[in-house]
Amino acid sequence: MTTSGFTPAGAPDQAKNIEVDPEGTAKEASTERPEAWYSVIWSSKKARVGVITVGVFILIAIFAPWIAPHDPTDSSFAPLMGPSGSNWLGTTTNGQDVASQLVFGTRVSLIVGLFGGLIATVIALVIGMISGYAEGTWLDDVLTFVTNVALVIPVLPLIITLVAYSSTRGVTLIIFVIAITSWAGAARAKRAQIITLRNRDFVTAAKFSGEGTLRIVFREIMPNMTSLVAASFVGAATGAIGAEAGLAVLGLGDNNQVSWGTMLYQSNAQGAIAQGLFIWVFAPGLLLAILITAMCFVNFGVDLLSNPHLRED
Amino acid sequence: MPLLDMQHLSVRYEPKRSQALTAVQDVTFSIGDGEFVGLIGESGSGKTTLGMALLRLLERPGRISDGKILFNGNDITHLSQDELRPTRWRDVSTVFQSSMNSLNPVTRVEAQFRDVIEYHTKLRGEAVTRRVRELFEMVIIDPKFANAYPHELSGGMKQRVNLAMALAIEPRFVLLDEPTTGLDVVVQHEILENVRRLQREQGFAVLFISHDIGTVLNLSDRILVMYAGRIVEEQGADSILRDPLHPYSKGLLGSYGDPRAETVQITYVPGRPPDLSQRPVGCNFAPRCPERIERCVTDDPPLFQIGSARAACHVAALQRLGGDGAEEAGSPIRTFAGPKFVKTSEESKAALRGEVLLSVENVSKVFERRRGLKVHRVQAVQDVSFELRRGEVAALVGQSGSGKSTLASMITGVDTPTAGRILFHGDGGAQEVAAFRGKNLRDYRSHVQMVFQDPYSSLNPAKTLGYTLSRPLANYKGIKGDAARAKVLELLETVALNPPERYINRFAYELSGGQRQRVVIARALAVEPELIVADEPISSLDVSIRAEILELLNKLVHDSNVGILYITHDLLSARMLSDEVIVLNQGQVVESGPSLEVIRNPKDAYTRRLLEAIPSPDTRSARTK
Amino acid sequence: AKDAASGGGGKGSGGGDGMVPVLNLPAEVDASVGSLVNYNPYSAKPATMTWLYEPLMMQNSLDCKVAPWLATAYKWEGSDKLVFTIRKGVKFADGSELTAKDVAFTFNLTKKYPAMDTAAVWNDTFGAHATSVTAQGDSVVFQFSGPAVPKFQGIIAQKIVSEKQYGSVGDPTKYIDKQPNGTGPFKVGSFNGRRLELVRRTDYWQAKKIKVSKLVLEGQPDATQALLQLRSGKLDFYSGEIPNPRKAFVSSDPKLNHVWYAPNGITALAPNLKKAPFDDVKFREAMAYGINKQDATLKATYNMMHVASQSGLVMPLRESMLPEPYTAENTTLPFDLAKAGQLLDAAGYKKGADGFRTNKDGSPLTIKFAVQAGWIDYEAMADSITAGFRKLGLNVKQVKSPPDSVDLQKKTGQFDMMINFVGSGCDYANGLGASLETAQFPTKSEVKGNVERFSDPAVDQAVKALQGSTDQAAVKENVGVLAKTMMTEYPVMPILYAPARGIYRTDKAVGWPTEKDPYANPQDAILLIMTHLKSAK
Amino acid sequence: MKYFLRKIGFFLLTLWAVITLNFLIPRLQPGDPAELMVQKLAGKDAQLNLAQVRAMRAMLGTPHGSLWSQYWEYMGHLAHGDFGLSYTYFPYKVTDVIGQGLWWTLVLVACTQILSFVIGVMLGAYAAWRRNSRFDSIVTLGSTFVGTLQPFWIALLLLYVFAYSLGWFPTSGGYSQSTPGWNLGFLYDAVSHAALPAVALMIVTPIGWILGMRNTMIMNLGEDYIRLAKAKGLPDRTVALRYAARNALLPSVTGFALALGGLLGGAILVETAFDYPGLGRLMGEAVANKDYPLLQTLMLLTTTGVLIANLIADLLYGVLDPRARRAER
Ligand SMILES: Nc1ncnc2c1ncn2[C@@H]1O[C@H](COP(=O)(O)OP(=O)(O)OP(=O)(O)O)[C@@H](O)[C@H]1O
Ligand SMILES: Nc1ncnc2c1ncn2[C@@H]1O[C@H](COP(=O)(O)OP(=O)(O)OP(=O)(O)O)[C@@H](O)[C@H]1O
Ligand SMILES: [Mg+2]
Ligand SMILES: [Mg+2]
Ligand code: NI
Repeated sequence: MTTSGFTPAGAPDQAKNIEVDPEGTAKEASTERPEAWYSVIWSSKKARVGVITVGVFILIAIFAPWIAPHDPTDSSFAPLMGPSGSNWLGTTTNGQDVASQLVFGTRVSLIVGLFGGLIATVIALVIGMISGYAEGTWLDDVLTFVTNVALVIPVLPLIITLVAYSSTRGVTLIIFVIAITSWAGAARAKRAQIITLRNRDFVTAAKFSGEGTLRIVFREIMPNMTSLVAASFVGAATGAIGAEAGLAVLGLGDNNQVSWGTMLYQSNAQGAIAQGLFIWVFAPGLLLAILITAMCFVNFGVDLLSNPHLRED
Repeated sequence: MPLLDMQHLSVRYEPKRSQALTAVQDVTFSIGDGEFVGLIGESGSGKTTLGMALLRLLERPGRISDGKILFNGNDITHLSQDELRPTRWRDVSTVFQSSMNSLNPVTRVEAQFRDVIEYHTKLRGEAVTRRVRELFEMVIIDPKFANAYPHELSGGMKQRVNLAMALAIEPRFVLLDEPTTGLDVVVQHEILENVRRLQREQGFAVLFISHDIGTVLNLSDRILVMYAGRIVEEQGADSILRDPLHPYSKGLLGSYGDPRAETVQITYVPGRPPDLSQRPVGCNFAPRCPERIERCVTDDPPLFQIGSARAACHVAALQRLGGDGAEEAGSPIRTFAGPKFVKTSEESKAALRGEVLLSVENVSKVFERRRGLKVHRVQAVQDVSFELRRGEVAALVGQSGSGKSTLASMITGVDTPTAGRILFHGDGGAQEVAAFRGKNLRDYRSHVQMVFQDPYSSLNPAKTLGYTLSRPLANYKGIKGDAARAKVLELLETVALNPPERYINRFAYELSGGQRQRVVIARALAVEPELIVADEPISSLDVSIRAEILELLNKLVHDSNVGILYITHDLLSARMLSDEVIVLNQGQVVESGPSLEVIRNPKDAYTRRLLEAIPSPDTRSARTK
Repeated sequence: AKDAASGGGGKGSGGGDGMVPVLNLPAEVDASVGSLVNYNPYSAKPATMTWLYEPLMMQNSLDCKVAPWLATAYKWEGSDKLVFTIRKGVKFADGSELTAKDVAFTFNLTKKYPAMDTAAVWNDTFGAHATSVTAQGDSVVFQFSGPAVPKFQGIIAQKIVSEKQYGSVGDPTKYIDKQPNGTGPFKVGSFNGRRLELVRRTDYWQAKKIKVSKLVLEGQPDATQALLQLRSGKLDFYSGEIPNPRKAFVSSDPKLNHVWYAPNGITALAPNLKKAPFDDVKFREAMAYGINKQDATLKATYNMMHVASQSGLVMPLRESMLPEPYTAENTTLPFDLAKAGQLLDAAGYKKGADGFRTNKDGSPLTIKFAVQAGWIDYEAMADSITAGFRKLGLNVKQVKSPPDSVDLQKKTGQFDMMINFVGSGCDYANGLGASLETAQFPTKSEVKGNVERFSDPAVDQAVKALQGSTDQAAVKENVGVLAKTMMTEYPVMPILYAPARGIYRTDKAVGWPTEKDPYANPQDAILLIMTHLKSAK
Repeated sequence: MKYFLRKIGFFLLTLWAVITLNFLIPRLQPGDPAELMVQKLAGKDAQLNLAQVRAMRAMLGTPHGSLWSQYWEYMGHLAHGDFGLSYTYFPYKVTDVIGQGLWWTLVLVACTQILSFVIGVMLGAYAAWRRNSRFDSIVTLGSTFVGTLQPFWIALLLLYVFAYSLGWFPTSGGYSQSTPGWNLGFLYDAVSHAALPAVALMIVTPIGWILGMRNTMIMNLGEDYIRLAKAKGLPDRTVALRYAARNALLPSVTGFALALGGLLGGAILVETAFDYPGLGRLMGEAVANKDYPLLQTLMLLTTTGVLIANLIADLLYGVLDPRARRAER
């Protein structure tokens, strides 16, 4: 056992001194570092298209007053006009500018999507997480029971009741109603997810570190669910946008605001098809589909985070 | 003409979004009919990739970038899948690395035999059933399990079924990719015996992949050593044991010692393998090599033919073949000149005189499992008693399912015994662990900590090391802010993660397995516990890192006078670390006593079985002598 | 109503003696599923209410003429006794003859089963309850416990059933009538769960007047569907709402496609008089001038209707009822923002710094405008009114909620203002009167007419008198009181006349009512119309 | 045994909660069914006839007593299987009314659901197998876009194009000329009426199955047993169907059981748009008419449908997936 032959220039002659070079480790380790979430999402062509499309809609929503040629509720134009220089897409039966309505409609859809998705996700998160973490206890039983009930209750009559009860029917109400009627499915998914995470050693380890239950749930486990949470947010937002339109189509929307849903509703109620105002009827539905599709595309990207199998290569 | 001839094969992974890497580079070797060849190398060295290339099952982003594969003289490198299909399984069959999952979970086992047999042979109907029974008997499984679903089989049985499947249509060549990884030592041993026996009987050729040189040496005629995508040494099994050429092979060989020896020592290869996406200058292994000479840093060594062997090492070549600078290389050494871990029998004697820290008294645990309407009772632990002293390491040894983890969770207060009691002798006198609730339990855990088996899952992937380590400090000691940071740095230093500032903000995925396990240990140390329960802390690590961790634990016992309960199914590591061994079989203690004594003179048959199961190069030398 | 259809009745020359083989009408009820059919006119939703069972008489709500039907004449003897003469020779579908006894039986049945007493004969809803209904020879005599003139409309509309059929069925409202035995012009040909085919009865008592051999009632199309079906001739008549019918329907084939929207009542803006500032008549007067009725009419009805007179009576139909010095002309208030502004200034509602007017005491003044969401014409009116009021400096905010919720607000009185319907039938006590009478404040459980909660003893007096008087002069005098109140107190502000819609084709049948020949209200007198239809060929 | 009792106990508890909510929700809505019914008959531009309202109220017998006593009465009736009389179809029993609509919905919705499930699963599986191919992108992109269209909007479009403009299909109803029965004429009639609503339902539903199947299948394709199957030299068909698709199908099948339970609720808008005489339209009608007994019973039907489907999905999973030792929970 000799180390005599081992004398490279400047190298210490003690074998034990061959230590891991920390710099080196950091460098090589960086190759196994998970990709940043944004680059994962961006890597998907679909997600890219989705992000850009949604971005465009967001810009339109923000700059609606500058983009739209007119006030969407201004009914001073001649009704039933075809497309013209001043009314790019014609006017409604009430003499409102269709193009401006479409532009401003973006706002409602996006706001509903953002907040409806957010609230539903938060509810789902809290209930799903707590119930999943407490799996097998009475708390889980209670929360699962509530979730199950919420899952089977027919949404439409419930929404009608809720909406009918409030004297004001602003976007806030719509968001609220959508949120509280749509969290249950996501809560279930989160419960299932947390049950698998809960049995990971790092959770037990956190207990040994003296962490309390809530801290374990929200500080230890939740950060590991970001992709699921993100996916369920995008999903919930998508659902909320659709639901707003659906509500509006039933005549339960916020009629003080122009949204694509209320446009659909108004145009149908005013017999737009029969009067040949096709743009008025079909454009909002098409825009809705485009926006929701774009968001689904974003979700394709988000899916890649939690499910690397799906990554394109 | 060799059965398999691989010429200059290179495989590249070219993922769209990360750097391309060459996982297998310029690999040339051949295997003759009926030959048993072992392929070893540490994790990530490209063994599986090579196997997949050979099977032509590489999937995107992997592809064969160079070289060719000749099977029976036919070039199969670029055949299409359709052209390959008829010869698959007939020529080359396989058992996968993770073959726990390689059975279709939703169909019965027999059907999975049937489809391959019917596709490739003329057997039909009853004949197939008969053949399946025959195969089951061959691998020593009750043929009635042919009707079972995969999940109804134990891990060892699944693996044997896979083996049977691989042999179903009598292939000429079988690729075995770590067929026993993750299995219990005893089961592992049985399966490998099986493989060897069948190979002898049926004469098929085998390429056996493993990262465990012990098992490979045990079985193979010839060994291929792979490092960072290349073959670095090829030699007959007996000769490599006697005279390993490449320092890396020496390092792998050094990870075994004889547990019966008065003084055991094992070596380990420090550092991490290179980044495969970078083209290295000089020898790939040079940064980790204790024998390296100047030339290694500048020249990439080719695979030198040294006698009947081949090795990619300047030093070895110079030593054996002479040439310029031969004197710089010095004379050949058999062992790895790197860091080593030594255990003498002296140390243990002192440890066994410490004061009692934990006493386990007649503890039993029964689990009740509902399955449909029936309740199954599982006696996981039965009437177990032992004591653990300060400054002592007690090893709890037993095969899978013997109740080790159950005992650990009762000791740490996660579970409560159904009978008997566990007493902790802390500041407050002897206290019963099962009685701890809420705050008391938390308090107890500031004295008792746990090190988990899998360092990958016991660190939160979303948190930095600094956060992970500061939490117990904040919770138990109320240390926060700068003080906590200082303490965390100190802890990192204790577990030799130097310099600690570099590590404090890292995430677990930025560390190697060994480094991770150090962090896990550091976390356990944060609260300055009196007792550490380490549940198989090294079994998921590469052999070369194991010694590192053992050494760290050993240092701990000596420096901080803690008691460690070391749980393992591997008697060698028990011998390396522990002062006392408690052998557990089916929940019962079958034997216990000072480590060396138990290992030298095992009284119980079960202990002897465990001993036999230790895969070690030395058992081969014993056999071949 | 400016659109006097060129076709219709005027096209008499085209009408021959030929029969119309079939006419397609929409189903009368929205409920139809499978074989669940019920022809019982007293069920909640009978398959048809018009063609099988008939009423005693029919009153044209436009000119208030009463057409004799199963009864040939009626007579008030005082205000508490009503006598009908029942027509002879009327046969039920089963061939048996209608008698005064059947009529008395029908009404006495409603006594036993209040659930079918839709005319309120036996309770005090519109005037005093009856004490008896008896058949005396050809006559049926209603004896009331007090003045009951407003019950007349309900009584003549009650569908008459035969004692033979309904005498033995127990509670008639729970009786499923699958073999209708009425006196009507049609009998059931077939019903397949959706499509009801009615065939002409040759033994109908005025069979000569019925020129349609078959009626097909199928589906309840929405506006778009109805329009497309009308255009393609799959539907011959429709009285539902179709936006912009002149452009959407008539213009596609002006020869055959026609509309006539008759004034059916008044759509008015109703402020809550229990709340400031609406309790101030000056403020209300200003509101009346601040409504751009012309614009509202355009947006809400595409100018199908006329702007309404402030008098609360439909002009010019009821001009004769106006007291001196009012005329149809001068009761229709112009849209005059300047005047409205002056009125508000004078009354002390000054503009504040933000451009909005304040209360008299300077506190901010905001008005919540409750709007029935989904009633698109109401929404359009509300938009127009809101725009006008905001120009006046009134801070109006719309709160749109489902009609049910608005009804709830009517009951609770928790609203600032809303759009409401004011009746203007031939029964003034029940129409305009109900909107102004103190007794007609909505209650917690019932929506009644006086939504704005106007109260004036003089008006109550006049309404009471109207309930008790059958004498035209007395009626005119009392209606005058109501009209005058409307003109001076502005309890509600009429916007436009609500439409009774008639949208029809003249390719198969002609003879529909038009503005020139308003012999029937197109919305609820289709049975009467049927007797006027002739083949177009 | 305890386990089953527990499970059934939970089922019953949920059922009770749902029944109670079903009772409460409609009643919490403002508005009086009698007023509404009379108003509807007269149209909105007419004065509410008080006499008729009062008669109607007497007829429907609503509402009497406190909510609490109504609730007990309702529960009592339910216990006897008495669901009451529909307001809209008074005096027909709610059960009669539902019995009439049930078949239409079952046939229309169940057929389209099953069809779209089958199509969706097949397309999804094939797209996953031919991952990243043209076919894959067309199917995923196309179905995503189509699936996001509002059913109502699709209904409008279909009606306009195929019913009004081209006149190929009738605009509304479940049948028209013929009388229901087993004869060719009626079948033709019914099918031509069902075509457009079926398409409207079909267009949006497969997307969930396509994407779900595709994702699980892709995930499964990475599993070792698939690789082993390939190594075994089995034909692609066998690998794709017996190994990959068979495994990937499991979550979809249980999902499908759930979807079937919820199918009654799903068709309201489409059935209403086409005036199709199924339960969806009945539900819409019941909502619009505040037909509490009918609404309650329909909601009860849908919710118990979903609940039972849940239960079945649970059991089914155990049957289909040998691994699922469901009983252990
Ligand atoms: N699909 C892939 N894409 C990119 N890189 C890959 C892929 N599969 C493997 N690699 C890389 O190729 C190298 C060799 O991997 P391989 O699985 O062949 O190693 P191994 O020797 O079998 O290791 P182990 O003992 O852990 O099974 C590793 O660096 C790994 O990270
Ligand atoms: N929570 C549990 N419920 C039911 N049975 C259990 C439970 N935990 C363990 N067992 C059973 O108890 C026995 C002992 O298990 P234990 O995990 O203690 O074994 P082990 O020695 O740690 O095995 P390994 O080496 O595989 O980790 C096994 O048969 C196991 O199936
Ligand atoms: Mg491998
Ligand atoms: Mg264990
Ligand atoms: Ni061995």
